[in-house]
Amino acid sequence: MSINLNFGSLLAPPHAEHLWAGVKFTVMLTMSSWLLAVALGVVLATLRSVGHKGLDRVVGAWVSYQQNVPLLAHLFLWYFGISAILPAAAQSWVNANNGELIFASIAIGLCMSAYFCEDVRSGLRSVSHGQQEAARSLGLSFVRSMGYVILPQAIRTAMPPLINHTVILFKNTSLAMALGAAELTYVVREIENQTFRTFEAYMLATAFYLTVSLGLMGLGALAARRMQVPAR
Amino acid sequence: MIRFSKVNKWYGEYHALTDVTEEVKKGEVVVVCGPSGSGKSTLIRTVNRLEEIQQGEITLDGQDIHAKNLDLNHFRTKVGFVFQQFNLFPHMSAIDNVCLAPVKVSGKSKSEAKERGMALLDRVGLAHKASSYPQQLSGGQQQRVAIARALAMEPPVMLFDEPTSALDPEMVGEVLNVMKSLARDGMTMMCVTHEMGFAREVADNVWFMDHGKLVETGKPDAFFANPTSDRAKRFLSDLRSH
Amino acid sequence: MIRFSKVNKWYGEYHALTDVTEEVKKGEVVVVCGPSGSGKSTLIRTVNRLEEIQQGEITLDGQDIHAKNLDLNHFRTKVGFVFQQFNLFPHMSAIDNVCLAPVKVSGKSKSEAKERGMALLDRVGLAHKASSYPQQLSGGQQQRVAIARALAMEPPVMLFDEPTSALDPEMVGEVLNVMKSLARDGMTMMCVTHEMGFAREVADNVWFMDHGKLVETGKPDAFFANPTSDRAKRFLSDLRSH
Amino acid sequence: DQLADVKAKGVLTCAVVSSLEPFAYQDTNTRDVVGYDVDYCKAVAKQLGVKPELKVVSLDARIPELTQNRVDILAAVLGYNPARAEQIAFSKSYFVSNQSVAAKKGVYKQRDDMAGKRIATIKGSSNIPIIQKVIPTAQLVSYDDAPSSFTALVQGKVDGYVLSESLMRRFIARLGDEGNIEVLSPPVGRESWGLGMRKGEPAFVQAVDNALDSIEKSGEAQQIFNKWMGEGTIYKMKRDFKTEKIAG
Amino acid sequence: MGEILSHHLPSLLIGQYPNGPLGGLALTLILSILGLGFAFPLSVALALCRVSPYAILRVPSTVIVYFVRGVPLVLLVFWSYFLVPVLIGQAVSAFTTLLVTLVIYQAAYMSEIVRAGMEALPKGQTEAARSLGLGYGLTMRQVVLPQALYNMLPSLISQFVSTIKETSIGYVISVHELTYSANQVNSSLLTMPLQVFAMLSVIYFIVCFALTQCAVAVDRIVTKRRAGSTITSIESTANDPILQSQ
Ligand SMILES: Nc1ncnc2c1ncn2[C@@H]1O[C@H](COP(=O)(O)OP(=O)(O)OP(=O)(O)O)[C@@H](O)[C@H]1O
Ligand SMILES: Nc1ncnc2c1ncn2[C@@H]1O[C@H](COP(=O)(O)OP(=O)(O)OP(=O)(O)O)[C@@H](O)[C@H]1O
Ligand SMILES: [Mg+2]
Ligand SMILES: [Mg+2]
Repeated sequence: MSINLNFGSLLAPPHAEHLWAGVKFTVMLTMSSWLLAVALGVVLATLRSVGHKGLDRVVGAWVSYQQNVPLLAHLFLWYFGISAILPAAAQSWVNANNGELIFASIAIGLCMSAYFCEDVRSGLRSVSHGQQEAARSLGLSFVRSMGYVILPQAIRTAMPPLINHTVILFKNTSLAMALGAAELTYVVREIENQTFRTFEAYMLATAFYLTVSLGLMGLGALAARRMQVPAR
Repeated sequence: MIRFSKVNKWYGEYHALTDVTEEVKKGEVVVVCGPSGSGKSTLIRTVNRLEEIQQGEITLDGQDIHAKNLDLNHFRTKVGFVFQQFNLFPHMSAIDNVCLAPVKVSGKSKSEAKERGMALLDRVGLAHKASSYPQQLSGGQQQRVAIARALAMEPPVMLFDEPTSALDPEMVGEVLNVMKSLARDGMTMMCVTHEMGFAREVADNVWFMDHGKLVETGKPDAFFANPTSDRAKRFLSDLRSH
Repeated sequence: MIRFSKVNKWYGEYHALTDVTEEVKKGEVVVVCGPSGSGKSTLIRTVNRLEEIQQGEITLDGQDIHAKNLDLNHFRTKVGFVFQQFNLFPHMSAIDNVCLAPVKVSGKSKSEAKERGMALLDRVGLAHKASSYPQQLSGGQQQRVAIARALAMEPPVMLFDEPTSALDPEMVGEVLNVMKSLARDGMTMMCVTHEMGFAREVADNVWFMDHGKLVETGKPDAFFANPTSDRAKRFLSDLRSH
Repeated sequence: DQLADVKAKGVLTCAVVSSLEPFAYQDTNTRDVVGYDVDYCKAVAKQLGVKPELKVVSLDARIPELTQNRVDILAAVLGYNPARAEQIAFSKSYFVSNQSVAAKKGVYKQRDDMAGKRIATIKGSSNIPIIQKVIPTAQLVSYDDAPSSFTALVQGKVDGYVLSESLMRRFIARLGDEGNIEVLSPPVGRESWGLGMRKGEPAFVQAVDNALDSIEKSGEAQQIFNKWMGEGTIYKMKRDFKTEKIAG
Repeated sequence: MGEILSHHLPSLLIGQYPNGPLGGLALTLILSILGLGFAFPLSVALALCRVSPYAILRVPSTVIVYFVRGVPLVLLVFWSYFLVPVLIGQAVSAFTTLLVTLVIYQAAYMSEIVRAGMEALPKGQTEAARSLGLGYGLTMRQVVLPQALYNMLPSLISQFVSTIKETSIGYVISVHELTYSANQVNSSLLTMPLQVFAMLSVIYFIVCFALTQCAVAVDRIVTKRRAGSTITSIESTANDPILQSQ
């Protein structure tokens, strides 16, 4: 089978517009679910570090539920399942306002929040107990020692996994395709179905995902380097 | 100044301190020694309440350290603590380590804290390293910064938990010298250390602990020449044997 | 037996060894000392080529150690190396640690290697711990197993890089005793150590290093009584001062 | 020559799409795949004198499955359109279906009221180009399978859903009254379904066409239709087509 | 809910078997086990290439790992769906396609785990082995790999959980695994998506959670065994976030 590459038709209307719309959707979905995941993740990590046994259990159960079920199942459950038990008014509002984006953001955001929560938590744990003791010995209160001593160090440690999970979140937005969400993978598959230009279509998508993923990894490494404390 | 009365502490089942009763007078330097696991660290950590006690009482200038209603953060500014592992804040430069508490706890102005911090760094011989980060300093230098940091709140009492054990032999001297100068200036100090030379030179009293008990106390000359307890005899001979 | 001629080594820009020229004779015990960072470890690590050199030559029995065509693995069986951090293989029992190289490198039979390994463990006083894993041994015991492991290939030369620095003071003696007995049996040894008692007792020569240079060499008695260089004087007084 | 290969193997591998009652679906009780497409596959295999073998594929993987030699023939709700005809060869029609839009009852009067609305389709289905032509302003939302699309319609996630009328009626019947869904007229298109085969195998296509003719002639075609969509079923449909060459 | 359960549970657990191909949870598990089984040796090889001193091994393996880490699994599935038949000149089933993809995907991620395990070993381990005269290969085989793999056991179990979750992607190419089966059940019920997908989540949860607990237990054992040994530089790894793919 010889491969005759021809990107021309894909990069001209109407496909070009579809691709662009898909890219925009993917970016939007990534950002909305990321914001949800990070915000919730930090809240959950804080709840877990308070040291209340019951609270810790509840958050722990939530985290392990999110982590032990595939994202695709979360997506189906939210889009077809949970949406069905919403009040009728809410349902029609969501349906009228890009429901695919909303439900996909929720499902992805909630699922990834579990990972972000654990990242922040392990960042906190990586700061040696001696740091907390030293800070408290100087008379700093718990809150102050967290703010000035523990968190600044924890974030440095948590940076690489947070970046890594951001990349995974970005890649996982492609699963929203199963909900009819018109993100990039969905669009590429449609175009592929219409034009049968399989290789070209997938190459474009792959290039996009690779560029963004590697870009995020690079930015993350850069940020980690800038945050790094000068060493010998 | 610091008075222990019938202090008992348990870690779960384990009886870590048993009926410790003794006193550190103002301006006195006490060296605490004893075999590993004997409770030395536990004892001095109770003094700034890094460890809670279950029975007995510890007072500092008559104030009950383990009182429920103690303003802990304020109290701790009165006790400087120096750790074996230095525990400098790695994301802050030396001077920032020193200034953190004066600025954030006592509410001093940055410039005032800095001026005083530089004086302290100078005192420990590290004014030229003020803007270095902990990782850029040798162990001995880190420990000296840690001492300056503890001094920044002008505590009347300083506690040292094996301040030289994590150091290369080369660097032990520089840290001990700073401690000696503190002692000479009349600072009240409790030091857990194996450095017997230091104890001989500056300690007013040596406390020997074993199995959570304060087995023997005495002037350094008497203690090193003629320990009364068998356990102390064995301990000293082990230390000397090589 | 080991001859350094004009050895130079750089880490990037940093000149770690400068023109080191000296010799270790057969059966001689050399103690290398000097301040931290002076290049002691670097020097002895070049002898079994854990570090490469950029200039000069090191020979063992006339053989160029840094020759391009050297059979490195075979050569290394002729030099035993003992690390500060012991570096036992934690997933193997003591006897397996000792037998690994004889079986896998020299191709000895398991039973033969084991018999000889037990003899070596016996020599370091640990025959009864043969089937223990490193985690189950104290630091001193681990270091003695490490010595037995290095001896298993029957190397004519042994190198020690601060073998007692990572040990609790109580365990230093047992390791030094093993080293002393090796020295007495005529082993050629290079030891980086701060244990001056050991140096006095068994060293034939002391080498003093500073800033990557071999500053001074001499018989231990002469060196300790009358160091010629200023740097060595200061170093010795630092070591003694506490 | 594929015909010879199939005969030599003694097996005809048919791709079917198993999420579409009554064409091919898994019987809940026996957990066998059964249906109209399945019966056609079996009938053609019998005519060719070989054993039928089913392979369940997804809608948008049908054509690649065929072109990459994973199956011999598609009996997979495959509507004819010119783009597809460039990829693969079609047999004579074995089913002709109206493609219709369904929507919530009482909201829209007729098909063209759907202009500008969100209409569900199935990924890779032949409805997509048709609806794009008939209602160009419609916004299409594609799901992976027919039930997902229908669920989306029932849940109001889309305003309409375009599908073969027979399939649509089945969904509506299954749901009963509570679903509140109706089929809008007129249909958006009428589509002939053929069995799909690889290009460049004229002998094989001819043999399959002959087989379909025999099935038609013997009345077996009518039987199969009645069994799955006739009076006795929830669809109550009449067979208003004959097996014939699909007009390009 | 109870009724759906009793009626459709067999479909979810074993698919059409014995009347048709095996599917459902059984197929999910088979895919995961095979996936991990093939991915494991491949990942060790990749990791060895990644730390190899030879650029000719290091560069391609690094490219593979970064490629896999940068592209969504779905897209990789599509790629192998079309590329594998072209490359081997033979039709392959959707099952094989998915398996191949999972193996590549998991091998890339697991190689990072193995590499992290090797790099976390104190340098002294290699130096000690080399000082004894063990060559590169012997050092890897006798000293580095046994420790790295043992220390990373918890992460490797967690990776198995990831694999199970990743098989759900089979849905998009009609591999009859658990998610696909659930959609089949949903098709035939049509009106109970909440119940069906909740049940799907529960089944995944039970299986994955059990394994996660297993990883935690193994982690505890490993950490305990490691305590006091020379290897203290790595923290508990069962939940090491860098190393997990999903
Ligand atoms: N958090 C804890 N929980 C349980 N037991 C503890 C805890 N901290 C210390 N211990 C135990 O209490 C005893 C005394 O410990 P401590 O650290 O005070 O000894 P030490 O005299 O300082 O010894 P070293 O010279 O090794 O520092 C030891 O047996 C130790 O195992
Ligand atoms: N891998 C390396 N890269 C760069 N510089 C190095 C490296 N290893 C050692 N050095 C530098 O070389 C110098 C000599 O180091 P070396 O470890 O030989 O000193 P040492 O005398 O053994 O000191 P110590 O008593 O602290 O062990 C030091 O300044 C050290 O920072
Ligand atoms: Mg202690
Ligand atoms: Mg050294």
